[in-house]
Amino acid sequence: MASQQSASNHSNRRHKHEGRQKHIVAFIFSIVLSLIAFAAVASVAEVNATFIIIILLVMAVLQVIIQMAYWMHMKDKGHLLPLVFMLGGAFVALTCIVMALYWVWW
Amino acid sequence: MDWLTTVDHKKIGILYLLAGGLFFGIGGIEAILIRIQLIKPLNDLVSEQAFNELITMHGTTMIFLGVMPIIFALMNAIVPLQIGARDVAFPFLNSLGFWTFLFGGLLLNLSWIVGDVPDAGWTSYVPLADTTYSPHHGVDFYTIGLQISGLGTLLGGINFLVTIINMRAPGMTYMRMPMFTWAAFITSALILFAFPAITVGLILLMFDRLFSGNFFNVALGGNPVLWQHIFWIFGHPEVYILILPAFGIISDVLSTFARKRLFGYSSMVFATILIGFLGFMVWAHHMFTVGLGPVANALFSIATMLIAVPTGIKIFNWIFTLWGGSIKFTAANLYAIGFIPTFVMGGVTGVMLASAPANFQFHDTYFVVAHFHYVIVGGLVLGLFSGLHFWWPKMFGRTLYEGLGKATFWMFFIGFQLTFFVQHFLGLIGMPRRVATYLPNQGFDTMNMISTVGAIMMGIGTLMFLWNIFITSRQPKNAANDPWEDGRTLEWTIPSPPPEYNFKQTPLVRGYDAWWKEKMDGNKEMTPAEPLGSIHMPSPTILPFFMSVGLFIAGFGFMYGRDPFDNAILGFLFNNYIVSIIGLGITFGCMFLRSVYDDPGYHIEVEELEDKGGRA
Amino acid sequence: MSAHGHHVEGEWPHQPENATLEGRNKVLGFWLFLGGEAVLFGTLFATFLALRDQVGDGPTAAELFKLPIVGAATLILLVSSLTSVFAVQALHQNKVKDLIKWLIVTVLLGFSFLGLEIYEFVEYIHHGHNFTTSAFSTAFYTLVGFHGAHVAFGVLWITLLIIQVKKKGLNLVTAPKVYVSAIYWHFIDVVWVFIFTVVYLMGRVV
Amino acid sequence: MMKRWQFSKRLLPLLAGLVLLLSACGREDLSTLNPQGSIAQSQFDLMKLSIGIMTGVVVIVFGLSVYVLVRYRRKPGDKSIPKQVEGSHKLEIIWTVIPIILLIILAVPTLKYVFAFAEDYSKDENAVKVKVTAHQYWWEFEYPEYKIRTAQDLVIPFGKKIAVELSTKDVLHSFWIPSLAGKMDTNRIDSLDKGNKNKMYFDAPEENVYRGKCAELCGPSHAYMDFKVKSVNQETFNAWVKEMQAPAKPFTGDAAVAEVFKQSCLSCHAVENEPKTAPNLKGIGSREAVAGILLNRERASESLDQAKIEDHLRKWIKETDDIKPGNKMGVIKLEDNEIDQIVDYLANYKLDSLEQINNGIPNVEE
Ligand code: HEA
Ligand code: HEA
Ligand SMILES: [Cu+2]
Repeated sequence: MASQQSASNHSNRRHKHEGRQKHIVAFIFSIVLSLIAFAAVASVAEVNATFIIIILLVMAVLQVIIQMAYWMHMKDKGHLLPLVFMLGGAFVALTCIVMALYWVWW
Repeated sequence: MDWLTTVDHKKIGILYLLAGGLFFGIGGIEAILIRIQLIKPLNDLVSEQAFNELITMHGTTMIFLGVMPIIFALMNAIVPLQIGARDVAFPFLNSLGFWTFLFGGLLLNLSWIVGDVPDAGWTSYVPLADTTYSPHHGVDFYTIGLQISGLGTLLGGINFLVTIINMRAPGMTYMRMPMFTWAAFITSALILFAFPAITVGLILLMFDRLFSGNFFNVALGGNPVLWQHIFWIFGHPEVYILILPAFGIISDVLSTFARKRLFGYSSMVFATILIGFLGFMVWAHHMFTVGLGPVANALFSIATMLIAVPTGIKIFNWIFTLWGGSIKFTAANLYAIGFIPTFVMGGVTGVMLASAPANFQFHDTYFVVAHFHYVIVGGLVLGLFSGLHFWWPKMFGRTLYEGLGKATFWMFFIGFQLTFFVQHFLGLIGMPRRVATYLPNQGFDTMNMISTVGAIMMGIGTLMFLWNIFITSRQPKNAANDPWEDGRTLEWTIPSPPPEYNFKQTPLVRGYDAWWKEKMDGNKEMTPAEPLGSIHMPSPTILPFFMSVGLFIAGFGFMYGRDPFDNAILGFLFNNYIVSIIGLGITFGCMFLRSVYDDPGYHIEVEELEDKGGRA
Repeated sequence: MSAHGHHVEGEWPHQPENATLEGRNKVLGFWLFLGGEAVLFGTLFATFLALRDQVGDGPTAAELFKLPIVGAATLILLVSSLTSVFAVQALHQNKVKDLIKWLIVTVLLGFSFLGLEIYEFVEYIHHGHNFTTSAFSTAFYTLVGFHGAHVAFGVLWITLLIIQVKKKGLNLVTAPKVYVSAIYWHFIDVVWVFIFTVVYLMGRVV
Repeated sequence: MMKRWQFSKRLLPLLAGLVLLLSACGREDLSTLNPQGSIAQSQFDLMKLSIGIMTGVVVIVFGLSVYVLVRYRRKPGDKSIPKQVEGSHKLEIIWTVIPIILLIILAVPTLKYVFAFAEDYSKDENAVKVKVTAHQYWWEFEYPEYKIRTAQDLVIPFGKKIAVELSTKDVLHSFWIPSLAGKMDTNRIDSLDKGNKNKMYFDAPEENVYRGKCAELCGPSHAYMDFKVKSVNQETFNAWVKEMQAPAKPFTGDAAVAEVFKQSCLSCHAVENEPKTAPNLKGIGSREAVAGILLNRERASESLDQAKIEDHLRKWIKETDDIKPGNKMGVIKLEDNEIDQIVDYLANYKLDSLEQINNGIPNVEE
């Protein structure tokens, strides 16, 4: 435990200095990704629906990854277990969704 | 009073055992009634409606309120000791988890007193569980009671995960953890991922029933199959939540009484993880006849069969743990040894069920009933009896009578085989499950009678166990630290029962089977990892108890929110959800208090430790 | 592993939330809880997806949803997530005033999100889209409402923390609480990303 | 190695004996172990294969356990410490690979039958189509090709594929004829005929009466939701269809009671082929049971017992809630003489086409 702690101290010190810009960049990314998604839907008349849905989902997943990595500090050291358990949750969630899409109506 | 406010994991373990035992008894009495009703064709001991209530409450009570709390009892009592911890990570949540479980369970069983009992099976399939076909409040007790008790289980799961991750003694690496601790770890992870799913399912059903939602209402686009999916996405992992701890117990007991290291430890760990993982991908094997189509049925058949492989690895590892060992037949070990062939029989019928085309014949027959009682009673319950005999001295300072324990084993075991072996054949020759009675001349009569006789023997076995507890409790508390003398893990290095702080000094772990290793190296005790110092302890608190009472009241209030009342005051209180608001107010008020007033805890000073040292 | 951690007395640790065993437990436990929450929302999403076309006689998603409101809500929640990151930075730097400032901003944004959501729901009810209208409507209100309830809980919780930090100051007991609430707040934001994508935007597409 | 082979060689006859034992089990019109139709036969074959494999597994585990327990028991006073073995990769591989092989042996026919049973005969010209609708607590059988509708007794021609479409009007039920075919759930279909409609098919090899059951908990009377499958030869079947299509037999009692019958019974039941909320009564006098559960004969080798039919009808009308609690009929207030006349009419409403099978099939197993 202790060694893990001191290892993260270093990255943290740097963290302090670059801190704010990094988060603002993440924020701008989020806004842009959301904008793309909204715009894609606004253009729905012209393009094929499946294509748009794929765009929407890609934007959502990208945005979530960025937010998790930066805002929730997932990319920092010592977050292996949180990552494992979040992925576990995501896996089960995805299972449910596959169920809902393929095996509820026939 | 002490018991209401305790946050000590060992005492909470005992509370879990008491409550779980009580519910197991209730579930068992329901089982006996089911069996007596079925003793002969066209029996009318209970009405058809009452029969459905009995099976529903039997299944629900046994699974959620009977065996899971007993598992939690052992995990609470033993896991912190096995990893050399002073306490669990969240003593407060631990207590909260227990009380919410208990009040959820009480709410569910209150249904017997109110007279509106859940009657749609423990699986509560809609539309049968809708208000149209089950108009009384029975199913509301089910949805709300299980939500509350499920909350407790979820809290318990998180608590064990954090405890095992963060609280291990120095040197206790993951790959040195005893198998029971590993099992507790994986089981807790399964709880974490499975219980939210059933919580959502229960909420949907509750919304449909209490607030006229349409999730399962076909007329407005709802879909009953959705419920089945959600239930089983939880339900299948749930059965591994039940069995993995038993696997852990068996591993520890067998290696202790064979005086041999667990064979293939790392493959055991791997198999446990794999079973947990695969457990989430097989739920639809309960739904082969629902009509999901051949592709889904094929996929889920194969996925299900795969689980036989890691489970087989475990079985053979146990046998080879015994191989070359020096096997002592204590009562605990008898149960563990009885577990192996019996569980395998249940497991292989599971694999038979997994073959979808054959499942069309097996499904919803007594063959399934036989399957799951073989794995649950012949597996889990034997495992729990084994664990209880094994750790009883650690938990209570007294050893259960060996002779009586062995006699109990034989009574229960033979009764078990009589009850459930014949049920395989009943199912195959055409007896559906969940039937309140059956016509004569179908070839069912003799086997049903044998089955009932067996069930009564199991009941006698359970009574013998209770008797054993009773007479043992009148003996002096004189169990040694390591009463079996062959103990391998850390819990056997401290007094029985352990002092409130468990370890005077946190031990230094130098290998797998930490205590055995020290013994083999000729040491009389563990090397401490820290100097003797004052120990910080959390204070007892009544808040968890009241938070749970609050939930109980709130749940009760919601249930009757739309009922007409003769009494104007009652009507006012319930119909405006004032009762619920009061209940939630109590719960949130307590949460608020907890958040605002930090618990300073107290310290046990060195002098105190020294004179407590000798005493148990 | 003692309760007091290993930082030098008087110096503010770089990760105050992880400086004590209690803090580490709390943070880890909370992450695990969020793993469970992921399943909870996953199941709700699954339910919604299974029932989204079952509108019966009620309005369809495409008829109902107004993207400007959703866009505004999204913006609000994203900004609040950013302010909550700033709060955590203040926490790490032991700047109590900044911390409280950013937390207050976060809470206010949370309230406005809730206000917008209530306005939206009222609007829908006027269009004949009640909880009991169809399977779609029930699933919609349940999913979005659950998220809303999480926001409401978050808002209350953070408010309580503001009061606590004001009263007791920032220390190794309060720091993990604040940190954990920030993680919670981000999680709510992440869920919202999926809600606006899956419920609203995809609702407009098909 | 040699030894293991010896061991399995001794095992084989044991397995064979077991399978033999199984195949003699249960009533031939009810047991899955005594399959009659081709589907049930395939299912039984699969069951035999899996039981064989599983028995093998169980015997091996039992054998090893017993050996270990006998061989390595601790002698009293024995303080020796056995060798602490960590494990063995060779063994690990053996007990990973062998189960996988066994599972593959089981998986192959599983896959084959999964797809075979899912075949759709609903468009096949040679198949007889039946729409099965389950109700609390009775079965409705509609033959869309012939525009007829009956209840409780499913009449089919043997040797032909019966293509079934399943649904329910209320809660979930499951359609199961153990000796002919495995079960399939009846799901809810909404008013627009949309929903999870299931299809299955089966066939029967010869003239006989098979017992069918509901296999999904559906309320208090779930245990009583039995039905029968009467498989008859093609000519009988054709005659039966004709008879069902013909106008109903007029009420035989006096006019006043005829009116009562119309008001009290035909408000829910039908004697023609129209859909109603209660079982169709056409030809009820030649059914196997009253209400599906009060059997008019024990076995197809006997002939239908007229006294029983009358007795059961009377009992049903008078005590319906005791016989099937929760059923939708409820006790109808009728005078004794009205009941007598109604029972008389119904009990004697026979279908001539079914006379032969109703008089008992001589060669059916006792
Ligand atoms: C503790 C509980 C528990 C456990 C551990 C299991 C374990 C398994 N279960 Fe069971 N099951 C239940 C509890 C449990 N089950 C319950 C409660 C129900 C009914 C619910 C209800 O409807 O009310 C049920 C129902 C059920 C069904 C649905 C039946 C139906 O309704 O139609 C199926 C179908 O596939 C199934 C399969 C399995 C399988 C494949 C395993 C496997 O995990 C078993 C693996 C073990 C072995 C196989 C033995 C050891 C292995 C070897 C010795 C290696 C060699 C073996 C082979 C090559 C085969 N179970
Ligand atoms: C953990 C789970 C568990 C356990 C331990 C058991 C234990 C038993 N079960 Fe149960 N059972 C289920 C889970 C379990 N069951 C489930 C999930 C179902 C499906 C329900 C459904 O269809 O919805 C089911 C269904 C079920 C059926 C089928 C009902 C039907 O389909 O119609 C039957 C019938 O024989 C049965 C029998 C038994 C018996 C005889 C025991 C015995 O092992 C019980 C032995 C115990 C005792 C006999 C206790 C004796 C009590 C005392 C000595 C009094 C002590 C008093 C106090 C402490 C207060 N069970
Ligand atoms: Cu399962």
